[in-house]
Amino acid sequence: MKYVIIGNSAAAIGGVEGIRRVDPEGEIILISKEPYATYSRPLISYFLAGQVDARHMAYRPASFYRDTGVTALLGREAARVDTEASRVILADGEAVSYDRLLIATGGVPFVPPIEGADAGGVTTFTTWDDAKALKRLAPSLKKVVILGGGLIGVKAMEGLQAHGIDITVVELMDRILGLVLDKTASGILEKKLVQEGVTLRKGTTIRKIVPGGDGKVREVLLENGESLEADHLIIAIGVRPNLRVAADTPIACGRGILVDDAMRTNVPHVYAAGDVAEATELLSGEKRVIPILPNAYRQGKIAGMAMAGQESAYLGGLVMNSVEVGGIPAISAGLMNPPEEAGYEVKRFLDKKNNVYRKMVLKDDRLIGFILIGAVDRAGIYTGLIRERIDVGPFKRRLLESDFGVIDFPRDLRSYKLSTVYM
Amino acid sequence: MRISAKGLHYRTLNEKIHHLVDSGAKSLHVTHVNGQRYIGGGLQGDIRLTLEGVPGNDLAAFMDGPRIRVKGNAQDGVANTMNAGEVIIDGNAGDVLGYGMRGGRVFIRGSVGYRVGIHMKSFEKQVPVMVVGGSARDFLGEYQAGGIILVLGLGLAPGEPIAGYMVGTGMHGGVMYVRGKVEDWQIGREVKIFELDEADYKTMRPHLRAFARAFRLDLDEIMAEPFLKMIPYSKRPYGRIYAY
Amino acid sequence: MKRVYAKEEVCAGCRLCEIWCVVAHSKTKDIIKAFNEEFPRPLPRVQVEEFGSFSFALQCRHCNEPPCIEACMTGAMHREAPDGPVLHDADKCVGCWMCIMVCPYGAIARDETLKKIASKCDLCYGEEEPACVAHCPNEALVFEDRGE
Amino acid sequence: MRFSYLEPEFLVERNLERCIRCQVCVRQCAFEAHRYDAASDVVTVDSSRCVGCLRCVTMCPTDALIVRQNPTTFKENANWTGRVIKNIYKQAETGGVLLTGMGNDRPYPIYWDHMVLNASQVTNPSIDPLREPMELKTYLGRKPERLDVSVKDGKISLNTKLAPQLELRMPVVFSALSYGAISFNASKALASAAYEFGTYYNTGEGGLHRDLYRYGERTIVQCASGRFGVHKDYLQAAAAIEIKIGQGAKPGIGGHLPGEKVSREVSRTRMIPEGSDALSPAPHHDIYSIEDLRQLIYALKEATRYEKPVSVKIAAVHNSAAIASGMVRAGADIIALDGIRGGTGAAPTTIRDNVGIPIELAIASVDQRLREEGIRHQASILAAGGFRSSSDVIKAIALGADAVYIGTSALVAMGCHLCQICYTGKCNWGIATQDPYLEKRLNPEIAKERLMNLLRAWEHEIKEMLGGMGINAIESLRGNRLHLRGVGLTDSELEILGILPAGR
Amino acid sequence: MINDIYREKEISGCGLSAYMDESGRRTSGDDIIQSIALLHDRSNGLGGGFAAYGIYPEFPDSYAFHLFYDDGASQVTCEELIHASFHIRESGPIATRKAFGIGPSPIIWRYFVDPKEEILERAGLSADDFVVREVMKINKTIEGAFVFSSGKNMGAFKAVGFPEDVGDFYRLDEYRAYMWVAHGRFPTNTPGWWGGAHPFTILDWAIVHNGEISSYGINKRYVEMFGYHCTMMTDTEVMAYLFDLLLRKHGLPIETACAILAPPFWDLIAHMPEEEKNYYTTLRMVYGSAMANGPFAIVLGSRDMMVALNDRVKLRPLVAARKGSIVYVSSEESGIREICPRPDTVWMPRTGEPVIARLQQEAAS
Repeated sequence: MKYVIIGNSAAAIGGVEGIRRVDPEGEIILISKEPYATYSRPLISYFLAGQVDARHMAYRPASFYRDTGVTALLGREAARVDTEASRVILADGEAVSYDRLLIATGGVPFVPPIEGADAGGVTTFTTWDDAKALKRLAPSLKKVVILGGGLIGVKAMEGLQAHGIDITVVELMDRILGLVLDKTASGILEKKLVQEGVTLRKGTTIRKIVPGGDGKVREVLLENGESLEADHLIIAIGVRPNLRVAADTPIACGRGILVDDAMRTNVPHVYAAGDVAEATELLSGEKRVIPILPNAYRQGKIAGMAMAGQESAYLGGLVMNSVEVGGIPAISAGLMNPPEEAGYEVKRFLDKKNNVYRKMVLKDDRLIGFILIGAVDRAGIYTGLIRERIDVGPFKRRLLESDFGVIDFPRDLRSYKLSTVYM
Repeated sequence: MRISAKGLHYRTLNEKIHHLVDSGAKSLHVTHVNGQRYIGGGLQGDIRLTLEGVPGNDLAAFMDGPRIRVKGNAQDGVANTMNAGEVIIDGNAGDVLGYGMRGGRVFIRGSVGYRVGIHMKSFEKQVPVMVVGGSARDFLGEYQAGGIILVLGLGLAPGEPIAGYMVGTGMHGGVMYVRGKVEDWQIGREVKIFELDEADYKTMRPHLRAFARAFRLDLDEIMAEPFLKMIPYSKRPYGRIYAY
Repeated sequence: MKRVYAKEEVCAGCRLCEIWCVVAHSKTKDIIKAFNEEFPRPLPRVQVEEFGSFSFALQCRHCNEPPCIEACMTGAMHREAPDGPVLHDADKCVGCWMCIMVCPYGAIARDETLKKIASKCDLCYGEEEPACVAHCPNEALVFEDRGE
Repeated sequence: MRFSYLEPEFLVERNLERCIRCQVCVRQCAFEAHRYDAASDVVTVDSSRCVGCLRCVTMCPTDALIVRQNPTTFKENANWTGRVIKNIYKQAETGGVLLTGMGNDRPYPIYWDHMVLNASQVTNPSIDPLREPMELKTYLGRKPERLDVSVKDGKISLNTKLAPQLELRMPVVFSALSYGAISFNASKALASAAYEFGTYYNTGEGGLHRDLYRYGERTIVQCASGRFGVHKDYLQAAAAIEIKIGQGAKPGIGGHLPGEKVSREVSRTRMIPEGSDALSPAPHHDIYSIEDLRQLIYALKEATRYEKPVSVKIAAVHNSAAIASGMVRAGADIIALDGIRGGTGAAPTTIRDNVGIPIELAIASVDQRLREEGIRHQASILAAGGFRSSSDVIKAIALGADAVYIGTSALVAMGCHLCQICYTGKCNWGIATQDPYLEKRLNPEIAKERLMNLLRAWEHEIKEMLGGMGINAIESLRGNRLHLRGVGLTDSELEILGILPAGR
Repeated sequence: MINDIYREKEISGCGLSAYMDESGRRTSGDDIIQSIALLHDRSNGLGGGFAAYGIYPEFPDSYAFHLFYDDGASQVTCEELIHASFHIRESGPIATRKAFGIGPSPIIWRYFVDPKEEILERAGLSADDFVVREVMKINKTIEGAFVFSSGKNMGAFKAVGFPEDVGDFYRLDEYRAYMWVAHGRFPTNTPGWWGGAHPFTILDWAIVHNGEISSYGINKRYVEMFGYHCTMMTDTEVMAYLFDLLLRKHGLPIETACAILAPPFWDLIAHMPEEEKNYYTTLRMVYGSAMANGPFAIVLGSRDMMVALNDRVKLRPLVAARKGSIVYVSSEESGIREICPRPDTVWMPRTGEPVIARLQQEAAS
């Protein structure tokens, strides 16, 4: 059996590890546009900040490809897939045939059509190369504007803060991290950011980028009429599935490549996983792209195992994020901003003084979302409750307690948890 | 089915009853009963026994379900530790009636002896009920821990007390209703006499109705006389006598 | 693989498991020195959960499909062998708390005493029996292979 | 509370150099003798709360604690001892009856310690039990005086049908410890140990918890005056039924399980409402005379259709011999005698310490009387009340008991430290408590193993001693008083015990 | 002789049954045997006995001594003593027949005797007191001889065995009495002694007893102050002496004697009218040592009266009935119904409330 994997991040590595769990022999060829051995994409902000050196960027040990028997084609871009002939055509024209193919091409940053966006000093922040470039520039930068107060923007901001740069974050929503937190939670973090000297511009976006004489950005104009001086602009609005290799193929796509619960596309022997894939979302049961690392890895692993002949069902992805802003940890998952309509039960605990906030969203005595700010220590228990759709009715009054734990589960569930192993 | 107990030792009689019940008998009429002990002892199931004569001690001991009608008087120890079922006695009954009884009911048309309802107890849905038509002697409801004891004082001789001395001594659960007069000095220190409220009448009524039906009495006439109620002060009568 | 299982019905809530865990992960491995002389001292990697009369000691279950490994962005969470314990490489950890976010047992703690890293049970890797099990006075923790 | 004149009974000493402030002691003391002061990060001790159970000492991981008797003494007085004075203070402060737990702790003579065993030398061989058979199997129950055997066509057939019997692997049975007085885990440990070992345990007057029905064939259920949990299924489940008349620790008085120990499970097992006092009256109110005992014995036999032996347990008192004789004639298949050193979960101290007679004398006189009356075979004697070792057991057998009940020894095997505060319900060892927080401390599996180890050890010792006497079956020692001699006993004690003085 | 404290009191339970025809009409022993036979389970075969009144009309004024002898030698010694103090009107063995369950019997002899006048005068005793003294002397000093009945026109019959078999053994069907008292014993100790069976008799008193007197120790020491010797160590014996003391020596009415033996509680006394209160208070103060504490039901027979009494808290069963001139008492109602299926009334006596049957004067004379 010959496996081909396009991509080299969490989903791809999950794929390798999934295949190897079932099939220790089959040939695996991994194709990656980037020239690096697999590295941790989320670490780029830590790299930028200087907290992590190049050596520690590795997602897997240096011996990984050797240990797993992977032929890694690094720095070589896959151009398209020929599903008819079961082969991948590389940008350099070479064709790599496959028995099973995993598309794990991840996402590409989305750059909106803003006037002047082609100016110098306007970059995105999703790859190690992005981080390397920015890190080189950092000593010379004074004022940086980040467009987007979401996860990528916040990460970029953190990376840059270490360099003592004036940062302004421009966010269209009324709060930062709007998609993963609620107003109260964001408020706690924003307050901290402001204390640390970050400038926030919310409820607006960039109308125009004004380059200076050197062709590099000098100023950005906001929709609200304000003008911000900037010697660098990072566009961090989000990523979109990188569907390039699927273009002009029969592989069905929505926002991403559509896959079933074994990560199969509609084309036989072709699988997709990670940020490129549009798979089942746990709570709604609908297909969605959820570009987060844990999902990517798991999808990759499921795909890998399925490719090698052992199918295990994907229970669905769950939106969840862990982020730290100004030293305040924040973890959220599921549906944290339920619609106003009836049927949702929301429980909150707020300790402003200590920057502690807990919010639980329930529906029909099932936990469907939560936010933890400050004290995040046992967040996974809540994630587990959501994931396993456990009836929290018997103990929901304990959910917000600081010492909430497995002990609060009903006895049967508790003993089940203690006497068995997860998955 | 009719069987005669004449001249039978209790072991023979009871083995006969067991045998008949084991082979499916649901209703037995035993004549010439006189003094045979343990009739209905440990018997389980939906069985009816009619006894003519005076059954011996420990009638219906440990019984769990059957219904017994005694056409005559009964001796001591009726319904000892009985769990469920019914004993209806047309005449009088002796001492230690319903000792440790946990469920079912016992109706006595006439009077009863000493220590009746001793250590009667209730548990979950099991609430034993005892209705005495006539009077009861000393130590009625001693250690009573649950259940309902009703004493009606029907047909007492003039001046004959409805209950003796030390009524409810050691009582720590359940309730006693007495249709007549009981003085404070007659009762144990753990109980207190109260007036009845609506709930009490509601509690008593179905049992009295069944009692009246069993003996063809007029319920209204029974209900017409005033009752008084005795209940314990606390579930812990001896909670404070120790030096910890 | 051999794992630690807790029997809550006989957990006395004494927390000796936590205490001996600290000792096992201390520098000196001497209980009195570990507590009275080592600062900062390691966090216990087993935690007694207690509510009312209930209690049990909880630590990493060393899942077959560990969500923490899946979620770990640095590769700090790892297994050396398919049936080995889930281990944590403090050197690689950056304290992103993704593992905390996904551990359904809440068995990973933030250790910020020296460097911001996750802290979890390593089954006293290399020892015959984890310290918590060895010192549980009531056998409320057992170390056994239940074929899972 | 008013100022108390009572000095602490114990002093708790903490070695601060060894204390690591782990607070295990704080968490383990139900009496709150240890407290953690977070502000100054020290653990403090209030010795006046210490009951001397040694839980903290045992659990302290650094051996930082010592508990000692308070060495403070009152002015020396042979009459007004500290114990006496303290009891008066206690009563003057509360107006209450002094309560205690476990068996008599007064220095009455222990006759076991004044009897010595025989061993073979020269004239007959001793036996090595490791290599040769050594039989301890014992049957308890009524035996006929003779057997009816007929021979037909050369084939011998047995016509006598034996009354139901209990088969013991060795002559030691766990005595009555009620669920309620002891925890469920303790009950379960006793039940499972008896079951696995091949002996019996006794439910006491605690009913039979539904989870313990599976040990029924190794269970002796009690029918006592409170009739707690007594119903058809309970009687049916057991191997034998014991009517409890009295108990060595408190002859002549009833029992009283305080409401706070009547937990939900206890309530369901005893079939009484949760939280209500469980009063066991002093007498059975259907037994005021010996023929009434017969009436109850036969009521139970009738209810179980003569399939189970019925034991009757009494406290050993002055006229035990006469009473036992009557009990046998009333139909008891087993006579259980509980001596003055018998234990309890709660008893008024004055009763425990002053009522009853030592079990040694009771065994001797009862066995002798039943033999004189020719009815010894009609019932087995099960002796109880402070058996501490295999040698106590074997001496009891030699005096005339068929088997012994052990209660305190079993509790000690499980971890009891004899602090005698069982009645508080706060047993730090998880034995005499219904507090779910404390109960868990007794792991029934460990406790079962410890109980079985004790039985195995005693079994082996008994075999060694039997072998030494040149006896390879326990029945050859039963009532064989020639293998006993007295040391330091008066003539009348020797006479009652029916043994010769050592040297003769 | 060993001090009494080293001797153990005999403990026993039992069943009892008795009836008296107040009209004086006499009936055979068949009924009483049948009644006590029904209460078989209340005894254990180690003792049964009867007392019958009106059985010796041919010697109505002589004391009828019933004796057990272990052997001929004891009989010779004893008869010497009897001869010395009494005129023997007639003597001979008591007729018996082989009966099921009755083992080897002692020699059983009957004497109709009258005390010698001169000896009575010398002793300064009434005939009854003299008889009591002589009976005690025989029982205490003559090894192997035991007087188990010493009243006039009445007799006790007892043995080791179940009572119905004892009745058969003594051929009680051949006697006719206006009062029959029967007892089946459940002793807790050694069998083998016929004298240990009930009833216990002294003079005309015959007493059967069910229960155990916890106050025995003090009751015994109390009657001993008045010259009684408790040789049998039984509750029954001491009860008999108490009655003899209270009724005969102190001349108290039977109701008072009963109130002394089973007095009301102080609580109840406190709620009595003044005069009654004073009466009972005084009784308790004076006769405290005669109070019988503990469970008992007794039947006391005498020439003209049958009394049944329960203890003060009703710890032993007792049922009474009347049919015409016959008063019945028994441990169980079935014991009465067995011989009187339809009594006029059946009742359960209250604690301390005696059931009294009295021989009508004309019948007595």
